[in-house]
Amino acid sequence: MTTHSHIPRVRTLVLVWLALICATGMTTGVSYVELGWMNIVVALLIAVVKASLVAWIFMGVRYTTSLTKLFVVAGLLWLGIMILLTFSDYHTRSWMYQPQPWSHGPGNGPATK
Amino acid sequence: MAETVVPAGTEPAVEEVHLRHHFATPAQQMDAATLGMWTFLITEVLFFGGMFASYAVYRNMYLDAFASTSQYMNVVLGGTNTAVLICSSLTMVLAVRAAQLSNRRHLILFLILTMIFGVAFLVIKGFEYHAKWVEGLVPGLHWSGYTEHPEFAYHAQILFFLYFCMTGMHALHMVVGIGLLTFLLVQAYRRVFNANYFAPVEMIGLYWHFVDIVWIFLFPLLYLIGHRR
Amino acid sequence: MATLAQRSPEVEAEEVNYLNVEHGWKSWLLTTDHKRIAVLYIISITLMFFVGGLMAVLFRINLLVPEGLFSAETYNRLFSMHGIIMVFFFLVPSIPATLANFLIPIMVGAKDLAFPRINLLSWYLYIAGALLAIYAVVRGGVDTGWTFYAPFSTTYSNSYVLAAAFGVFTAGFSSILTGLNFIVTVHKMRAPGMTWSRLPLFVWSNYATGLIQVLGTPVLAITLLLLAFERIAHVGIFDPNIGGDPILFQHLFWFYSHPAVYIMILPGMGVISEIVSCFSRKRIFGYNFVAFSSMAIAVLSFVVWGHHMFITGESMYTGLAFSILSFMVAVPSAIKVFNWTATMYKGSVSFDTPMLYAFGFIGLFTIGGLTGLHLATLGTDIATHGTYFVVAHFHYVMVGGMVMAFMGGMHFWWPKITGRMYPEAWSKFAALIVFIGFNLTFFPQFILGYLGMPRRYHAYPPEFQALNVLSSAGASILGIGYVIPMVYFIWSLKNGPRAGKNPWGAAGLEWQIQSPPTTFNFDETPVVTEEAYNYGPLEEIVG
Amino acid sequence: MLASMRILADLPLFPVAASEQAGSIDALYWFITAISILMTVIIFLGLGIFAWKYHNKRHPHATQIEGSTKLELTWSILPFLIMLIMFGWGADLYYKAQTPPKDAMEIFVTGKQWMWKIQYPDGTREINALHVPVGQPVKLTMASEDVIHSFSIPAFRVRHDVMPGHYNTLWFTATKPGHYHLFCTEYCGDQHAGMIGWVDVLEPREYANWASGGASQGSLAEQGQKLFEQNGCATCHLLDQQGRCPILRGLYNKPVQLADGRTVIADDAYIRESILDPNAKIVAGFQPNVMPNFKGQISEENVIQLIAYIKSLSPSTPASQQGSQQPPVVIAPKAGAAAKPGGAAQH
Ligand code: HEA
Ligand code: HEA
Ligand code: HEC
Ligand code: CUA
Ligand SMILES: [Cu+2]
Repeated sequence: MTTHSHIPRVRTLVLVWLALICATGMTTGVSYVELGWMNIVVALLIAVVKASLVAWIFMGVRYTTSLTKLFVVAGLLWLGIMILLTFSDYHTRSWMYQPQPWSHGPGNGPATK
Repeated sequence: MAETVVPAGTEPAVEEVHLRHHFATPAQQMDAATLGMWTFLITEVLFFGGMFASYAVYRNMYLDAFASTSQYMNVVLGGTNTAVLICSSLTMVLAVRAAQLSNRRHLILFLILTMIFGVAFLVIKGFEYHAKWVEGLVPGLHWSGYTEHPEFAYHAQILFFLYFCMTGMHALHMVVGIGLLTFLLVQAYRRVFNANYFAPVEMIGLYWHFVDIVWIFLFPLLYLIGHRR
Repeated sequence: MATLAQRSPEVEAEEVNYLNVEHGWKSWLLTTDHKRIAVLYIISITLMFFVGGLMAVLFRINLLVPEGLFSAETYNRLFSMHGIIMVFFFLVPSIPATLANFLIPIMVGAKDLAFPRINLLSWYLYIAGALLAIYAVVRGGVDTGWTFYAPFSTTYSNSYVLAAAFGVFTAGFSSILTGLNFIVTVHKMRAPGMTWSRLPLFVWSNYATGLIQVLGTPVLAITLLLLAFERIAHVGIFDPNIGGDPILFQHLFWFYSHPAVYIMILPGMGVISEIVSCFSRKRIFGYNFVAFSSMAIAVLSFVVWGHHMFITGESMYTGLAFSILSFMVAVPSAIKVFNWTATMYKGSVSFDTPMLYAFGFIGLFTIGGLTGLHLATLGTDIATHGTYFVVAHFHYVMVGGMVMAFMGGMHFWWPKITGRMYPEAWSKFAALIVFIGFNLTFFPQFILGYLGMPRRYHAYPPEFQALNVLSSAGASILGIGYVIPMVYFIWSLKNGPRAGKNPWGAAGLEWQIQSPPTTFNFDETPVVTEEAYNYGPLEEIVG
Repeated sequence: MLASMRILADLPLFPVAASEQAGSIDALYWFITAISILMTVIIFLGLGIFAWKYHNKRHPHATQIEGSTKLELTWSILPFLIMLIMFGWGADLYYKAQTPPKDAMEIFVTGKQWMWKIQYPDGTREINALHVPVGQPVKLTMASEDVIHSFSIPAFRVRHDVMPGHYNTLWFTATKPGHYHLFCTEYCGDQHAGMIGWVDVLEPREYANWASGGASQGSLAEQGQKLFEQNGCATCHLLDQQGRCPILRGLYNKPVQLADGRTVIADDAYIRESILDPNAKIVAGFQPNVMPNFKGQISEENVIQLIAYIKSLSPSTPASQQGSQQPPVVIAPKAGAAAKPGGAAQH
């Protein structure tokens, strides 16, 4: 185990802070542009970048052991599992009821045509 | 990049005071604390995760109703609050740095600044909540029926509830955080922290940044997406 | 055991240990010694077990006659509180908070858990949660089942749902803190030389349990919180009348509660690994696979929760995914069962009481697990969901599995915890009674279940009576089987023969220190130089 | 002693199988059970033999064995392959359980604390009793007025939860005339155990007799028509000349263009939602908030009647192209019986 703690430079911290503020402005600005479903993607992407910056530099993930990194990733992975599998239910529920082009089986609901 | 590295354990006299009996070395104690804190933050991720999952489900189920709710969100206040929190994160990390460098004056200064930002966030949040209350947008307590978009009266209620639940939980974490900062402040005043012992500052710093990260996601999800329509 | 003769009671009687080092209630209630906290936990969860068991006895009495002896209301509250107390206040903390709390620091060669004060806090949270639950019982109970399904729990039930839910909520944090402590302890507190591949399997399985506790329990917390908001303010989040989705509640609930069933079995599996290896005097067969399977269970347990919802209206495609994933999580369990069996091969087997319980565990867990496959199979779950088949399944794994392991572990480490031996003949007798009583209680329920008898029924059609009477009879035998150990354990505290360091001649750090251990476990930090279960030099590598 | 022997002799150990589903589910059940017994026997034999042979009396000195990767792989892969069979077989049955045949006769079920209300297309209503003919696929469309219930007929091995706010379906083909239990198997409050009833499976002829007995209030569709007029639906949806409201003729089972750009099929669930929460999906070209919200005024049973009526406004399409829709609904009281001869002929 390492026995020292990393001390970041003030300049790095201020630069990160600036980047975060800019990103906040950017995400707000972009939200006024009509991008359709891309709006949410862009907003989330920016949020992920911002969050990563905070975690990586401010929280010092960058300077920690790989074990800590593993834990961080695991936490996010589990959140992903929860959201994805829950979503898989909601997203596919209608498949049975609304016949898909590729399915010729008898649906539970009405057939098309 | 040149990284300043201060090996802990150069001044044994100070360490022994803070080394709890069951640890072999201060490094072990510090490692344990760090890992413990990160593990705790993981539980927080999943705690908020339950709400994020519900949010995702309902947002997808009721897209239009959702869009209608974000028209009631105050982007200016929300954006300001985001900036305030980011500033508080900066001051927090500077506080940790001050502690690492045994700079007591800076430590106290930055802790106070962080707390000021934290309080500012809560005050702004309070104004927002107040506005929602006046407009009757508080489900269960003061819900005026969503008269401007009666077609979404039902579903908007769920989404406003999620808004209050998520931001409320977040605010609660901020309050706890400010309490912890107060504790740090007292300790810093009493000269507890120095280059050899600053674990509490660092741990509470992690917590503070985590709360900031939650907001970084709440802001676009609740305020930004769909607010123009 | 032969080693019993080696003890020298006169010397040990003088020894200072964690029990006699301090006296007075304050020295217990403010202790940060993991061993004392474990003892506090043993007392509290035993109490809760008897409360929950008493409720089971009462509603089994109700089920003696088809019309039921009590009112529907009473019955519903009894089984709900039975489930809530047994799951959240007994089985989830059972082995982790007691045996593992006591043993993990010793097994990894540490003086205490990483965060002793948090450990104490976790006990207080447990007590607070338990008091809330008891409060709910005293006020009249809760009638939602342990699953708290919305919208019944949020809108229609007029029982003390909030008190019970907050009780569970609080106990949940206690469980999180225990898990967090274990994780950090295993990572950071291992003695020099105690590599991951030398950890006892009990530590591995509790580490895996800790992961589940940490990753799953927060979701239960937020779910119960949402439930409480819905119940208090009717915000609609689970209310179908305004577009909320009750199935979402089930998703969130089972996201925790399926992994939770592995919180309720993994520590037991760890105990069995220790016992089987000790009483076969042999290193465990396939150490790596047994250790790894614990981790596999922990990870996979998070992706199968939807198998509780096959017929709720969950999407068919999701149902398919959850079904196949459920089979995948069964494989690591199979690995363990086979390895325990193979461990006895060419061993030198003896049948002390812990080993009897281990046998009980392997047999009953196998049956319980295999009937889990009936439920994980989509087609047959249609016929068995919501019936006594499910009740039988989970009692086989939880009572036949985990409670057996708990009893086995208690007998195995009782000499270490108290420094005294329990009476051998009585304990074997009790183990036998438990085994017979258990099967008589729950085997008929498989048959009842496939015949169609629904669970949570206070009254039932008369043709089911015979099997129900059998089951109730079994429950009373089982109850006696649990009371006997209570009596002789308490008796042995004063009157049991002194145990000495290592009554079983077992390998493992905990057997190298005095019984009961001193407050700091080790006089000096041990340096580990050998594998776990070193019962002799390696003589053979199969295959 | 003798008495207890008699009780044991009378012990039912296995449920009757009275539907086509029951046979196929039982087969799978026995398959899994056989594997389970086999595995249990292997484990128990292993434990027993090792315990005996290597008992410390006979075998005082243990041989230390490391393990065997080959064995480990065998006993993880082999069981998994066996489980894959269970999965595939089960998945097949599950799929079938969710896809009722198109010619199934339709019966409507409403769960309510604590009773089952059954409605037949011909307008007959029953409480806690279901009558079905032998050999005819029957599809149940189920709704709940309050909490989650679960409709279960053990003798048919069918079961499905009834979620409030949704339509849930299950289907079966009864094969054995008789009198069978009907249970609620999702805990729903105090009288959960009282939410039980009987299913009567009748020979087609008997069934026709039974069907012709009831239905004094007219067919489901006729009952729906009355409601349609009483609730003022007709003023908008049939008589309206200003184009404020969509005309419901020919709506059923047709795609509907929504204002938000999506297209949905006007099935039962859609029509139910249109009545109880009209603003949830707005038809393209129409205004929200014109149609009053009927939640709380129209019970689930009435909704079923209204749907039947709206269905009857659609010209019946050839059977091969219909989904769950079936002609009897449109016609008069004997409708239920009319469907039967065809069903019976299959057997
Ligand atoms: C300790 C607790 C515990 C454990 C370990 C398990 C283990 C398993 N459970 Fe169980 N389960 C519960 C506790 C538990 N369960 C509870 C409490 C409920 C009810 C909740 C409620 O509704 O109130 C429940 C309900 C439940 C359901 C939902 C039923 C329903 O409501 O419809 C399902 C469905 O898939 C299921 C499946 C399984 C499976 C596949 C396993 C597997 O992990 C089992 C794996 C083990 C084995 C398979 C045996 C050993 C293997 C061999 C000997 C190898 C040989 C095998 C072959 C060749 C096939 N369980
Ligand atoms: C986790 C652990 C756990 C444990 C250990 C048990 C233990 C037992 N359970 Fe439990 N049970 C559950 C978990 C557990 N159960 C759950 C989660 C449910 C589902 C609840 C729900 O549907 O929501 C359930 C439901 C359940 C049912 C189904 C109820 C229903 O659906 O209507 C039944 C029925 O027989 C039952 C029986 C028993 C019995 C006989 C025991 C026995 O093993 C108990 C033995 C213990 C004792 C007997 C106590 C000790 C002895 C005494 C106190 C002396 C007796 C004294 C006097 C009589 C004065 N349980
Ligand atoms: C005051 C007018 C009004 C009344 C009364 C009314 N509706 Fe409607 N209905 C509308 C309008 C306007 C729409 C189209 C907008 C929408 O989709 O909500 C509509 C849509 C519908 C639809 C969906 C039609 C489609 O083409 O998809 C159905 C089904 C329906 N109504 C059924 C009913 C029933 C049943 C009743 C009586 C219980 C009823 N309505 C009473 C005005 C009315
Ligand atoms: Cu309805 Cu149980
Ligand atoms: Cu499960």
